[in-house]
Amino acid sequence: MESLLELAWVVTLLPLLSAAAIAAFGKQLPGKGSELGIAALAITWLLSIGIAWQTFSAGTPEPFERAFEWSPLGGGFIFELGMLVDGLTAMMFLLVTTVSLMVHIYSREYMKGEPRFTYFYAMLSLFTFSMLLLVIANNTLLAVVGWELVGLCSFLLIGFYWEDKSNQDAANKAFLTTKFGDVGLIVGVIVLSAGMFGTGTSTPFNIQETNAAAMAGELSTGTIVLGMLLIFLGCVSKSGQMPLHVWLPDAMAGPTPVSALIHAATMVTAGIFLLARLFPVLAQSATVMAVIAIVGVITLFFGGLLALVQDDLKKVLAYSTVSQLGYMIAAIGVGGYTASIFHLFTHGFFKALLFLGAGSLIHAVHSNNMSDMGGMRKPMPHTFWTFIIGSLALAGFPLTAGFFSKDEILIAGDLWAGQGFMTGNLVYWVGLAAAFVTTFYMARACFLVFAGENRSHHAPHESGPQMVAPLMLLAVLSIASGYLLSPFSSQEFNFENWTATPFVEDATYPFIDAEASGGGVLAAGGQSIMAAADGEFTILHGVPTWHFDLLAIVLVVFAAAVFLAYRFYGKGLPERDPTLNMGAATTVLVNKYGFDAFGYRYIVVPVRDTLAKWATWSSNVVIDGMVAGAGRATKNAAFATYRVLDQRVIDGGVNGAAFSAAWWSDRLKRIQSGDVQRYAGALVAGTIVLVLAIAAVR
Amino acid sequence: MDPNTAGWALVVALFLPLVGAGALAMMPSSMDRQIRRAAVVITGVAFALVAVITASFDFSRSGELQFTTDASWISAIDARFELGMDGISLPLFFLTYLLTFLCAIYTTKHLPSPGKPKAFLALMLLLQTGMAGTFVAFDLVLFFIFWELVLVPMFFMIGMWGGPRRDYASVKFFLYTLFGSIFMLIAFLAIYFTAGANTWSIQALSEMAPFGSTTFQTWAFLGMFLGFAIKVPMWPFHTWLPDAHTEAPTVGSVLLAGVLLKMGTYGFVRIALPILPEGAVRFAPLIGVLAVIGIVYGALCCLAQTDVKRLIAFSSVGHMGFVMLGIAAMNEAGIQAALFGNIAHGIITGMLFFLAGSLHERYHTREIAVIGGGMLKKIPRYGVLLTYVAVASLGLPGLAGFWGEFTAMWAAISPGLGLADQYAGLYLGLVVFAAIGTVLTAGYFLWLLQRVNLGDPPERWVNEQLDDVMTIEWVTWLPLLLLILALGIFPVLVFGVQDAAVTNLMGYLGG
Amino acid sequence: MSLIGPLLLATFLFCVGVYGLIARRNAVLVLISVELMLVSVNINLVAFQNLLFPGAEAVHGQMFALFIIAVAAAEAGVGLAIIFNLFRNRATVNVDDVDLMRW
Amino acid sequence: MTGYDIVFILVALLTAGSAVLTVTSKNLFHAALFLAVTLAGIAGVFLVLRADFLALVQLVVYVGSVAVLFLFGLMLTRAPIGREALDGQNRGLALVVSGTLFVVLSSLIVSSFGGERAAEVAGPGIEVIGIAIFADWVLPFELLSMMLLAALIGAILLARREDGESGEPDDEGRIEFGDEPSTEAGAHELPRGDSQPELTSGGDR
Repeated sequence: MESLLELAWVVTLLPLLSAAAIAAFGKQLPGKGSELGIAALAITWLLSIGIAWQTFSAGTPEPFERAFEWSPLGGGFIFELGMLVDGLTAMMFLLVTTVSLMVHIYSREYMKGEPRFTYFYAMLSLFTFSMLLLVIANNTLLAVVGWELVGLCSFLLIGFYWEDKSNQDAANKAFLTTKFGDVGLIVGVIVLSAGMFGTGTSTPFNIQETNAAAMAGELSTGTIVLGMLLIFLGCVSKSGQMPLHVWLPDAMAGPTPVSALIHAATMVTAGIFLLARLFPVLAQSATVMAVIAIVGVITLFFGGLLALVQDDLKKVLAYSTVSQLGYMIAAIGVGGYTASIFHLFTHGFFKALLFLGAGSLIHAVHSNNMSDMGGMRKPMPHTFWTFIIGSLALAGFPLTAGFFSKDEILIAGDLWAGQGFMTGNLVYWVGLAAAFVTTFYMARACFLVFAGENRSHHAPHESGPQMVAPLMLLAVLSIASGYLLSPFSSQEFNFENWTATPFVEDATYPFIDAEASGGGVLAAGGQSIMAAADGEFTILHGVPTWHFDLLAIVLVVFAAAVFLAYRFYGKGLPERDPTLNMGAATTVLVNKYGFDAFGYRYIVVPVRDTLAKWATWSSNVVIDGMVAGAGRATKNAAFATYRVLDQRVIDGGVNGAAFSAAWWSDRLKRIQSGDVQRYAGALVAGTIVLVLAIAAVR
Repeated sequence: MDPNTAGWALVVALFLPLVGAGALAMMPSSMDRQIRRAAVVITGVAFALVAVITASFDFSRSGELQFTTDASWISAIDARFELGMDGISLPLFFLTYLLTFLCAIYTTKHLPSPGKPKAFLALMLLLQTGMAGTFVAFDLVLFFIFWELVLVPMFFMIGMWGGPRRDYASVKFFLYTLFGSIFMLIAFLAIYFTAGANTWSIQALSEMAPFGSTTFQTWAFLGMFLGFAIKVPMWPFHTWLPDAHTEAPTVGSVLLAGVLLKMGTYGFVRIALPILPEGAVRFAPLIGVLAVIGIVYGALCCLAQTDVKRLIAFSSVGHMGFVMLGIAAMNEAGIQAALFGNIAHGIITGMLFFLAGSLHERYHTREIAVIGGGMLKKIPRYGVLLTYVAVASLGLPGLAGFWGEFTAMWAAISPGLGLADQYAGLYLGLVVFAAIGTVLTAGYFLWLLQRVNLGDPPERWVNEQLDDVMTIEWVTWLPLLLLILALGIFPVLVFGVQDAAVTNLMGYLGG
Repeated sequence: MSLIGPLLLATFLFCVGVYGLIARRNAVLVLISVELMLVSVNINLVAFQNLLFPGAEAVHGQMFALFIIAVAAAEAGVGLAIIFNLFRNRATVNVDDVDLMRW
Repeated sequence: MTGYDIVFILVALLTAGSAVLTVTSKNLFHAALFLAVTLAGIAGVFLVLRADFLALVQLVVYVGSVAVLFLFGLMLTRAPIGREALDGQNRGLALVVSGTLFVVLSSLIVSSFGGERAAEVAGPGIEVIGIAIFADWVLPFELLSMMLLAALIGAILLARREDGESGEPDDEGRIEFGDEPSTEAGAHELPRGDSQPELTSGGDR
């Protein structure tokens, strides 16, 4: 079935064609263009499933690369247009097309009646194309093209309601913040490619060649550290890592389906994808990995805390996205290649589910705020159960997809710690702490939205089938996707084998000292630690086994968090559900109240009210203030540059030359007095001087 | 048409506008319409001829001169009438004829006060010959004549059809660029006498290079540097540009940005580098630093502008900074990037000036604050076009602006001709700052779009009747809009044509 | 006799002419000063004729002096004619009133 | 010191003195008369230097005609009398320049020709001069006569009254002197319509 991989370019190209077609004659069609987009996406989805199946069933698939020269760049170097299809690509294909298709279907109802409905669909398709281009690219330059295009689509979609200034600002902020990171990405790509010049290749941007060169030690340490750190800067901004995450919550100004597609499942994961693509390169440097891990850890914890104090449901989800992306980044930084992209995969489904669920709620009550919701369980049953499944997966409840993927990350951290790296411990313990936070805020959100009384001014009703069906499918995937890499999955055909490219498999950590670490081998994700045959430190893989100690901790954390949330936010329940309330009130409240109060006063209040507020403040005031301040300072500098330096100094110099010429000529012209006798005097005087000069010379 | 023997085609194409200008001057002023149509016909025929030349250009030998003419001209000073065209000249030559043709079409409907289409169009045709000749002249004297020929029509275009401060702007433009070209001429003379081969031929001198002492090379390069850098314009020689652009009529701005500025970079690539390689290498770091200052500085100045047209003018400073950064890299990729950036900037900024001109005609102001937003509501098609071109200008991949910028930065990371050993750190810093410049560029364009395009239109415009894009504007702009997309997707259209010629050129530099 | 006498006299007359040329306002007097300068040159020419070709056949010096006298006469005529013309048009012969050629 | 020297010194003193009076006299008429005396003195110098023919010519041409010409010129232009009117503001400049010139030139002459002596023999006779004029110098001589003719015609043409001219000085003057040349920027302003560019200036006309 080689033929299906050959068709991978169709997956990428079809959304572009549909975008063009929608833009051209979408308005004349009965569905205003939406049917075109859905049809194209359905085809690409089916193709993606085929490609995914083909690569999955191949065990560890050989990368399939096809490229041809697109343009010379001078100096004998070539820009290739090419595709690289392996397990990682196929996985991203599956994720992107699935979520995109769901969003396309969902938006038919959600966006109904919008004046720019057709434009919206064209942009959705264009975005899908850009994201798939980034995924399929066989060279970093092409990836940069896709990367920038998704940024543009994101900008256009965040600013979809451009009549409001706040939305324009949000769009600009998103574009500029990510563009700032792109400086890093572009310079990083340039640095890496410059490092490739030494290998004599004519395609210095080629990803496979770069990986191979890095593993063969042909790239200098300086190139790797500088290049990867700069590329990581791009990932920090695109994937919403601290401190460049500030754009992501604001990006919620866009329509909710856009948030689901772009700011939860696909675009924000581009950074993780790119790091995974270049994993063999970054694995060469302990520095790079440590930086990545630390940024990830900071983000996953503090990002999560921020979600505690939000009232806007979408912002809760946005901050949780920041936090979950932090998990993925941190996992990369501790060698958890598989863990990271596995979490990317599962998170894509359940976060898209949560956003679409939130969209359904918002559609019903016409407000983003949880304080305007409440009691939604009954009028919106489907939304309710799908949202709960999504929340459970996000919180890492056992046997959901989030449980398997997040545990992989924690275990990867543990293993890394076993090699003597502090960052491993950090990821493990902070990751656990953040799991508590995650569970708490999701439980809070669920209680506030679904429990209690209806506080909205509308009579909520369940959304139509076009919105509910995607929710259901995504709910199923939010559980099922986890079993691709679980103790239940096949030893031969599992997520790890699927996405581990040969390069990743062969990648080594040159900075680990074989003697000191006792000859252990690091697993990329699974916890099977096997002795290396030849003492090389190879990234291996395998299916995880049960870790009952970790399971126990996770369960306790989960229960504690939910319970706490319930204590504080389930208060409206007695009138609506007396039995449950009674039991809780009698058994739990009476016996454990002192502990609760203590926990509330000394744990929850400081964490929720002080620490989180401080974090919010630091994000909103300090970091955002720095961003805004940088903007203001830039603006002031700009005005100063223009008014003083340009207009006065430089242009003043130019004009000054002209003016001084005029000034001098005004003085000098007075010699030309028209008085002939003075001329005569000057003539004779000049003669005297000449005579004297000649006499002096002789 | 055989590119080896059909030198006459180039000569005809070159002087057809000149003859046309004479013919227009003969027509009575009262035949307003006929004059405008005649100009369209003349430029159209010239463009068609250039299209035929392009089609019959032998792309497999794009490194060699084709359509050559080499006739005795002023034998007393050894100046020869030497014309030719290679892969470097062709895109610029083509662009000149395309833009002039479009400008002629545009002028059939739009002509600023005080009218007088006969004088305006005759000057435009004269300008065309000057611009096109610069790109195909291969004799230094001939080159210089075409170079100076350009000044006069542009001076009158700005001085007669310009805005309120036209006198100041036109005189400044004329004197400033003339000032530079004097030094250039001195450098030419120094080269002629130092080479001692009794030839002004660019090809011959390039093949002889390097000659003369290092001191000579440095001084001669300094002279050329002044001439070309003012034309580009590089920071800090840029101040004539915003004034000239702001005051010039739309067509003048388009040609100024689209072609005139390119003469400077073309001069660097065609003359300064191959003839004075040692001087070029000595100056390269300076050029790079000035270029990057120009990028950041231009962007900062753009942020401070309140006038749309002036903003676009300052954006040229930044974009030409990328072009010069490519030249400063002194390697093939850098030259490629510079020449690509040239073309891309010509099309995109030319288009932006068309848009700014139309904006002024609709709103009768170019002040951003007075326009006040809401253009997407008031004139949606126009708003979309502005967004499209602005996004192209800020260097989005997939559109023309990206390739020049990215390739320039990419080339600058590993400068050629031994510069990498000495200045690796400096060039890395240049790349970083250039990349930061792209963010600032994005910043001012987005801010412009936000203030002009988005939101609701202010009250004063709500009941105003404003036309959306008109037919004549579609006709004029569509080729440019398509070219922006085509060059973005198929950079090979320019890179491929230039490749062999640039390799050839680098051969002279010893790189 | 000593040659230095005529030469010094010629120099003196020339300088007096220069003085008059610069100092006098009246155009006729300026013209007179010019005449003084011209004749002073003649003294020089005759003196050097005497020095170089004493009693000889060659008469270059005197010939030149003769020519200068003729030219001076012509110059005086034309100059006075111009001054008349000026007087008719401007009612003045003061040279410092005639400064149209100034800036 | 020979007799020639004594005669020369006397003549020279006379000449120099009257020359000084020529350029300093307050009276125009006196100035012209002193000029005549100066010219006659120079004729004397010529005699001392044995240039007899030249001395005669000097007397006839200069004293006889040129000086008289100047007298007529002075009378016809009705020049005022008095130092303030005759001397311009450049007197100081004139004094400095001419004085310096004299010092420089005379020192150079003394250092160069201090010891030279003029021949005390008879100069070329009139027949030698006549032969020289009409043999060796005939072409320049004819040219000189042409020039004199041209000067004659030119002088008449310049000085004669044109048709319609009164012959009296035009007191208001034909040329407005004292005015600056008109160079105001406004003169170069182009005629312009309203400042708004026209949208469709061609098609609708």
